[in-house]
Amino acid sequence: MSAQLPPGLQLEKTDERIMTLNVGPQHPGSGHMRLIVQIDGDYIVACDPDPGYVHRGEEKMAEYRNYITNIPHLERPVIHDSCNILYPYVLGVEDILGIEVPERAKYVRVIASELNRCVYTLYWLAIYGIFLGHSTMFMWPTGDRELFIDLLEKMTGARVTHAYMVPGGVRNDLPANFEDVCLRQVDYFEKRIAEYADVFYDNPILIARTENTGVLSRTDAIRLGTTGSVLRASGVDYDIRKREPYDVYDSLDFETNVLRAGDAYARSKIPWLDMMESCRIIRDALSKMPKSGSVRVKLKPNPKGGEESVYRRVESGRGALGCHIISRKKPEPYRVKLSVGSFRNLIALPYLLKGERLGNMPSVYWSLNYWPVEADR
Amino acid sequence: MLKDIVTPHNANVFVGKLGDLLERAIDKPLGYAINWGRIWSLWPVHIETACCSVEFGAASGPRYDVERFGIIEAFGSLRQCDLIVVQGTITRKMAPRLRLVYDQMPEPKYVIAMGACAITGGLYFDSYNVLPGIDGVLPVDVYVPGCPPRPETLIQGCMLLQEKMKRMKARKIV
Amino acid sequence: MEHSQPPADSIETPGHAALMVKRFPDGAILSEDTARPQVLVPKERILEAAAYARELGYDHAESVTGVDYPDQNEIEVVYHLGSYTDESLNGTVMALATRAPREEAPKPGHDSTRLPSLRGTFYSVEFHEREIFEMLGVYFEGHPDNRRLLLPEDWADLPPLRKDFAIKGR
Amino acid sequence: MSVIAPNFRLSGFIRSILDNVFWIIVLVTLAGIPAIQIVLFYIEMPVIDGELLTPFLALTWLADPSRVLPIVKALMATDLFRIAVFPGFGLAALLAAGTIFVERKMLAKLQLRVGPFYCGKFEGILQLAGDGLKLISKEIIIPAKADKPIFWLAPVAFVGTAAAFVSLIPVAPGGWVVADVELGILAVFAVIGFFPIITILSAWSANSKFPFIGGIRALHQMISFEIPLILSLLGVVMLAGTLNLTGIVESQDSFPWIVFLPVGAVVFFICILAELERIPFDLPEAESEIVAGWLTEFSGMMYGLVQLGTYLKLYAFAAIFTVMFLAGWHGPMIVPPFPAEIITDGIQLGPVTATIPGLPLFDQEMLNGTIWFIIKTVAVIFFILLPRGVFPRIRIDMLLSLGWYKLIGLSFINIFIALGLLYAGVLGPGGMI
Repeated sequence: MSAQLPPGLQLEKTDERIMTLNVGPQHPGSGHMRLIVQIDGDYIVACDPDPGYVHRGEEKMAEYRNYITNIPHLERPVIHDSCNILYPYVLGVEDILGIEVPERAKYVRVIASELNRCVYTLYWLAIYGIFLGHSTMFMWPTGDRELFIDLLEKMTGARVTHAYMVPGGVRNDLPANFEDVCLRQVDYFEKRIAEYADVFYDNPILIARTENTGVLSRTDAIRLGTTGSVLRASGVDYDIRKREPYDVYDSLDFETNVLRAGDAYARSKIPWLDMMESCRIIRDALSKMPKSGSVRVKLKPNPKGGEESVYRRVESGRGALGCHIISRKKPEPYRVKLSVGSFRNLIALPYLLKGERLGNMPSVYWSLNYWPVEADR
Repeated sequence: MLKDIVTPHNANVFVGKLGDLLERAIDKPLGYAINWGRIWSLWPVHIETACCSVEFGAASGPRYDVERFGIIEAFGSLRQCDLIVVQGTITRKMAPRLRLVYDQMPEPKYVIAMGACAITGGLYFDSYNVLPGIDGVLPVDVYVPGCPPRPETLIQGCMLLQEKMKRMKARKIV
Repeated sequence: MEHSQPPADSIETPGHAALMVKRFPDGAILSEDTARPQVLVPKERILEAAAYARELGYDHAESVTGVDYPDQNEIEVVYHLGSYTDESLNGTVMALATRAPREEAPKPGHDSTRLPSLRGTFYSVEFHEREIFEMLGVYFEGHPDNRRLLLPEDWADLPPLRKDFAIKGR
Repeated sequence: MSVIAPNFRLSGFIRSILDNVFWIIVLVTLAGIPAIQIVLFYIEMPVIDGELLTPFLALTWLADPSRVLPIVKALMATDLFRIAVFPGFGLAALLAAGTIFVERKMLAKLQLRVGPFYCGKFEGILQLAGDGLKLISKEIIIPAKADKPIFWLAPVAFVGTAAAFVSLIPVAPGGWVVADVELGILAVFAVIGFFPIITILSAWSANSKFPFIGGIRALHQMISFEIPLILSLLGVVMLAGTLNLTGIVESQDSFPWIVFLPVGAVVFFICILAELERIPFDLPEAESEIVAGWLTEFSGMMYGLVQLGTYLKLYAFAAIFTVMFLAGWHGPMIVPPFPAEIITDGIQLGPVTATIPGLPLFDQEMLNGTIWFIIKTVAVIFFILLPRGVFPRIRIDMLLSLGWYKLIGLSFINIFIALGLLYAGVLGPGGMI
């Protein structure tokens, strides 16, 4: 019977050695979720994640709105990665409506999504720093993040909630002399990102603290179906931008980063390396982009789809982001399901934390590249 | 005759009058000083409720830096905090926890509702799991609109709260 | 459908949807697209189908979608299976669907809306199936903890993703 | 800033102060003057310059400020002044307050921020006063089922112990120390030994999980780091040949011990960081793991007291480092000797004569020694603050292995160095230098 009870109402075990800690939802090391952690001394014997504090019913509400008005809604789970979370939805809707996107729009989309990936990753890195007690590493990425936010604000007009991707292209064209400003910012940022290594990634205490903690082996990473940086830190070279290139990623020049260690340090390093690749992609896309042309196909008002089921996926800041859209000849989708990287990586958390020290809990938890709002939807 | 005057009730009245006298003498300058201290030392609770926490994080970053106003980011325990910034949507699961956090904070405490979701429910006005605003849960001092509000807006909200605190009576000393 | 084409060598692979249906004749092909094969299998044979998909090279479940069809009085659960290890399945995601009977007055966990759990075959469906249990009321037999995941502890309404659960003002 | 509240004026503030002055005058006439008469009647007054201190004498201060000097000098010789003001609590609290401000500003500059800015007109200089005033007026919450007396006592005992620690430190030559204990170093160790007990008492009495874990961590950390802390000072004690802190400072008149015992100094510095729970050793207060550790349940001024105690402790440890390794108050003369005519006649610039009333209170050595001591201590405090911006937090197993394996070994090496120097006859009592 006790297995049927919700997590908050279960009776505590009477074993006196085991202490149950509620980490969250008000806890400096939890974010918008709760971890029910049982510790024996300094070791974690069991961990039960309890997400859902930001469950807002996006999927249900998407069934009541048409394909276009869903756009501002579906970006809300990850407002600081809004271009990437809209990307699979927009691709899927284009499949349903049968739209061909102009060439320039594809490049603009790629640039926006890579800029947004940097914005997301820098925020993630900032929180990772504060979780390890490194306040400088909170401030530096938060400050550098404003560079990319400025660029995106120029492009889209909004600071974080861009709603830039629309079926048929992007909402508006790039502003004048965007290329110069963007290149300048990217150049500056590449200089700056090297300094992160000095203060953070090469820091002996950080390395000693996160190496060999929360090790996820290659087989387990595959078995648990993890994705994104968690998967690539465990030695699986799987990046959807390479494996199933969408839009113009197959014509761009970039590498995927793979590390074999599978520990918290490798998991924290992959997004950092990815940011450098993002800079490369942005520069390459800016040079290959057609200098003029349309960026948006005009749609009928209130478009209707056929009777089909589409599953499209992209590589977001947190890994694969799949969108399953079922249409039933109506202006509203019959069902929209977002299969998000955070939710998929969450399954690894109880598995990784078992047997770890309590001090490793924040670093292992946040190294999973988990954004609670997205996982709850 | 004297017995009639010196009664416990009269003694109480006398002590009360003395207290009033002292309060009148001390309350104003001391109240000024204490209000001034409270204004410049707003320590927010570390509770995130939804996506506005991103902009709250940005507000304590180098560009906006709310520590200029004495607001420390990421403060540890809620027992030492004065300000609760409700950063966005309150779901039905979070609402009891939010009230619990508020109840555990020491007086005096202030509430800023940040973002459209915390004010009215915002985009999620028709969602099955979202409260239409936090007025039913917490007494809100300042509403900061936006979805999400820019950090400047949040800072302006904090300044409005400071203005409000200046006019508050500081006597609620526990 | 305008899918980007997978690499050339994987096109030679006979459609996985066809292979599936050949093995399970009571199943139905929903789509024969090479990148996105879609198969519907009855719930009695879903475990075998999952094991067969595993033989075909699919090693993890990316997504599990529950869809309510009140007009057909059924609830569909779609497993999107992908592969990390098999290079030839790079851009392929197979949708393996199955259907459970639907009840008008659901009592999640205590009615006939039940399906066998695929957690034994694909470990990664654990949290997805918990989510479907609370969102649609499908009880997964063999799942170690069919508990609530996202909804509040005191949720006593219909499972919210069912079509007869109406949101405010709609 | 004041846009919305126009009735909020400085004039109102001044009026309320005048209000208070009025009430004070009333109270003084009614209660103060009888009290003074009682004092004059029954209590023996001090004799200053052969004169009995009478109200008449006291009133002559108003006419001639220089007459006040002997009284102030007499006051400065008392124990009360030493405990409350100069080498004791006042100086330490002043330095601690400066430390908090500098820490926040420095950290902000390191992180490309501004830090406290608007509180106080200049660079947020009054930020600490604001925090303190707020903490004083805040509600104090005692958790249900807490052990109330111990829970109340812990912050007070913490500050008391830190103040006791401060009282052992010699600041300037000429006996400027509150308690000149013969076995000064042993007294320091005894006082340090109280901190883990207070920590675990407060953590246990709060009856809460996170403080409990924090308290246990603090206990582990402090006990495992006290051993290298004590051992690393043994070398200095051996070479100085005394346990008295003043004696140790005086033994360094030609060179500081850090020249010969750098290993001991490094070990001692790391142990200071751990004892003070500074980043990277702030495990007992690790925010992201255990909320605020053993401080979790403290609210209002209890938290303020603990913070005050922490920064007093910081000053005391930095001062001990200065005393043991950096030669305390020794340094080149930077204060010029006071000419007699300045003291007697004042400075004469044309028609204007300016007297400096403070000068006769101090002698030159004491002023010079104090300045050098404070400069060195502030430098050490700066190095204690610096790791906060650079390092992440360490883990408990790494911390314990660092304390038990590496630092104890290093401090034994330090002892061997000291012994070698001693037996070779280079240093120490009766040595060459």
